[in-house]
Amino acid sequence: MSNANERMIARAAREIAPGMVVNLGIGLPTQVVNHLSSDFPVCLHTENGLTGIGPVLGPDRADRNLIDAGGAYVSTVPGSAFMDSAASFSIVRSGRLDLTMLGAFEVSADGDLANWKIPGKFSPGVGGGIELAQKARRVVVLTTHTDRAGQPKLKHRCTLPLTARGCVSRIFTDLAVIDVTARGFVLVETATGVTPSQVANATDAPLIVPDATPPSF
Amino acid sequence: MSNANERMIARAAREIAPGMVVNLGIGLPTQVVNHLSSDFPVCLHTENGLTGIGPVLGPDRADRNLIDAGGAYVSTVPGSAFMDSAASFSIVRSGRLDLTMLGAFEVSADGDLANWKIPGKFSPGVGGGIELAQKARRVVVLTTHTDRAGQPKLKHRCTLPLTARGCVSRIFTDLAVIDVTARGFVLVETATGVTPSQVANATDAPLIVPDATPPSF
Amino acid sequence: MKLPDKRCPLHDAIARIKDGDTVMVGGFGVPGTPMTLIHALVEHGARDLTVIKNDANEPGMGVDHLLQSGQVARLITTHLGLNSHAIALMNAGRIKVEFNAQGILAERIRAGGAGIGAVLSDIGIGTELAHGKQIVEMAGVPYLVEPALRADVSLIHADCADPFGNLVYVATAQNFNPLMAMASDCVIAEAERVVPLGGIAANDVHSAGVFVDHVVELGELSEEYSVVQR
Amino acid sequence: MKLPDKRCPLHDAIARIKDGDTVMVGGFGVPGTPMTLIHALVEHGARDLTVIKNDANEPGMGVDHLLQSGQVARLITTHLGLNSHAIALMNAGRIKVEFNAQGILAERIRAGGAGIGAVLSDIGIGTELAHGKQIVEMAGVPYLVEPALRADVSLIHADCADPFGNLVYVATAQNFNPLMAMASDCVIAEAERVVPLGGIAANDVHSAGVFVDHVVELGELSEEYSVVQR
Repeated sequence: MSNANERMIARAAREIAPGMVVNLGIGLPTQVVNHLSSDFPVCLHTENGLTGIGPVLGPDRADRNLIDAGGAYVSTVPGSAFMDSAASFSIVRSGRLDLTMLGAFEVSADGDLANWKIPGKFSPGVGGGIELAQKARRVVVLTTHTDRAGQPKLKHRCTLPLTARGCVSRIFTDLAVIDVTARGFVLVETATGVTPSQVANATDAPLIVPDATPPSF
Repeated sequence: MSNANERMIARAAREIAPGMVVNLGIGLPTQVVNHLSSDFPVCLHTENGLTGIGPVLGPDRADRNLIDAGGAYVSTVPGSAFMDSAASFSIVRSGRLDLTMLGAFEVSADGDLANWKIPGKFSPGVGGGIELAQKARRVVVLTTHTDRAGQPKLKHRCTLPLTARGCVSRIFTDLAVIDVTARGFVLVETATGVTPSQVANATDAPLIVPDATPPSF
Repeated sequence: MKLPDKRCPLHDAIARIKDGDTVMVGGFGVPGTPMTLIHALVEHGARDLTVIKNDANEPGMGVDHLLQSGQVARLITTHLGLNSHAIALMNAGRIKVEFNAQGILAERIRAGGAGIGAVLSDIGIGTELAHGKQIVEMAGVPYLVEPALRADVSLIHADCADPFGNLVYVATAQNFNPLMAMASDCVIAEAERVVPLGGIAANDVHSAGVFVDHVVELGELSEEYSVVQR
Repeated sequence: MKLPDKRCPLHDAIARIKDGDTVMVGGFGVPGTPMTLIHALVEHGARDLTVIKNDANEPGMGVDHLLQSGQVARLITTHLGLNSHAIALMNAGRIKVEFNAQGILAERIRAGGAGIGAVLSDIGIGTELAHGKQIVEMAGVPYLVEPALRADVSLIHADCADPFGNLVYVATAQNFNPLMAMASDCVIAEAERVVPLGGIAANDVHSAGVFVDHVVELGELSEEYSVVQR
């Protein structure tokens, strides 16, 4: 992984406050777990029916019956609980999930999220993504700032089918930390060595830049 | 208990076929259990969250956490399962309850049942009775043929608030076994020493009496 | 990562309850009724409460203490048959009582805990229990809309808890507790035993601690749990 | 009283499935997928099936065998991302696929098992997942009607069963199994171990045997459960 992505993930890990219940989406968000210390009080949730996710295990130590929603062989911690899929999504929908970190194809300046379907190219089904995006108390996105073709992923409006409307509060990218506000995208922090104008140029929507130089990560 | 009631209960017990899941309502129906042999294959259900009810225990052997819906200190059998109230009523509503035996204030010739409220006199709430009456695959009633004032409980129409409409298939009384059919009440059996005309006289609706003398119990 | 510790002194937990709150109380008869939390709520004195409980226990026992103290304005329940005192209060107009079919009360609470708006049910159609309820047709068949119930606080009785709030119930003391333990903004669980994290196997948890806010370890058990001669 | 014995040979149980049936299949990924029952259903050959399963496993594994054999006309699911073969069949129009939000699929199946007509949910409102769904307003707020799902047959994988059909699952092999084990007219459970009546403590039962029709004891476990290097 690039250094920039690694710093993005480390910065996102600081978003997790003590005592939170957190669901880390498949892909980049899953790696946030590597930046949490062993005595940090947090409950990680995976929607296939586990609260209290422990470290990923290699094939020699893996339990064939114990995976996360992405298929990784995870483990438990003292106090873990298994449950069925209805109870697991009850956590999400009833407001007990404090934070979810998700990947994105596109995020709009209104906080709309598109991350599950590219018509004609990629439509494997929505899985648990809609409920995480719509119902977690706080939704943040981890994504590269632009796609592989260099096109911005932060847009005035999403063009792809939405996962949920107005759900995203904050976006962590390889270039910046950006808040979604009533006034649109607001630059909060920049990656080391990245200027606000570089961030603005890579964003397909107005970017509000504070007067003071934003902190870097 | 009178001999007639005891015979009614013994007769009702023969309604239970091997392999059934059965809920015995509070009052007379509960006593049906005394007529089931220890090797009879049946699953007794109580709506407060137990499948596989075992014998009632005296205070010396009772478990303070183990009661049936009527508050009796019951026990378990090998293979019993405890569950929450939502799962317990899922059994009832989803068609897994083969038979329920209920008490009655009134039963109509259409099979309507009134057994939970006497306006102005008795209105403690419906409890689990509506779901048992409406959703058990077969609903039978155990009741004295007439009330304490000698008034018939089997009527052309119920006058009390209904528990459920058209739910009752068969009625066991101290005088007779009566089926509820599309043609109305049909006499099936009489209690020993009771004549069909005595049953008809104690019934406030037409009673169809077969040509042949009905069996007695 | 380690799981947060939610152990809490009894009166600190109960102090979360405010006048006017809606309070769910576990139990079906005696088993599963949180006797100690109820007594603490009587001492605390919050008034104008809406209480959601399957039944009203018996006179001088469990939730009846809250009714006698005049703290309850409204009771959402299924059956008061064992509590003549509750029926008298209802008949005198001193508490408003809303009766639900028992399994439907369970489903409405579960829906609240599951983040579902309502369930559609045919239970009670054609009886007075359907009066005033919204009706929805689905493929030409009518159903009653049974809205989800949530509360400000749930009072739960468990046999065993760990510090994160994972709960295990025994026998028919389960009843409404697992449902109510998901359906409130603040879930307070009293437990007969509190074991260390890991003391409850992950496969054996009845209520996941993620739904529970405060764990209160009981000392001596209330004598209201005693087996009675009937 | 004693509880009935529901143990049954594998092929006798599977013989209950008919052409055109709707079949629920437990599992989320490999854990909890009833590999042996699926293979027996492939051998049995019932066609024109509607299959309800969270995912389509991976090519050459689990429910993919049923897709490859051409027995499935319709698939109600949440995510096919790990099975390119299933996506190809969908894109070629050879199976009809209905996608549900994962937790809503769970709720719809649970509603079927609970004898509830539907749940009202706001999940997916404002997205294409809401297209074509009935909308109901409750106190001015719109909800989608998510109808209950029931099936003719459920295929369940449990760690442990007793002869009455009480089931225990382990770890994340629980997932959809307890829900599907309530939601069909005929529930067939395969179990890695079958213990005598009383071998599962009444407090530890995950799925009550009252919902289960046939218990199949597994011999050697399918190698499809093996841990794979990713």
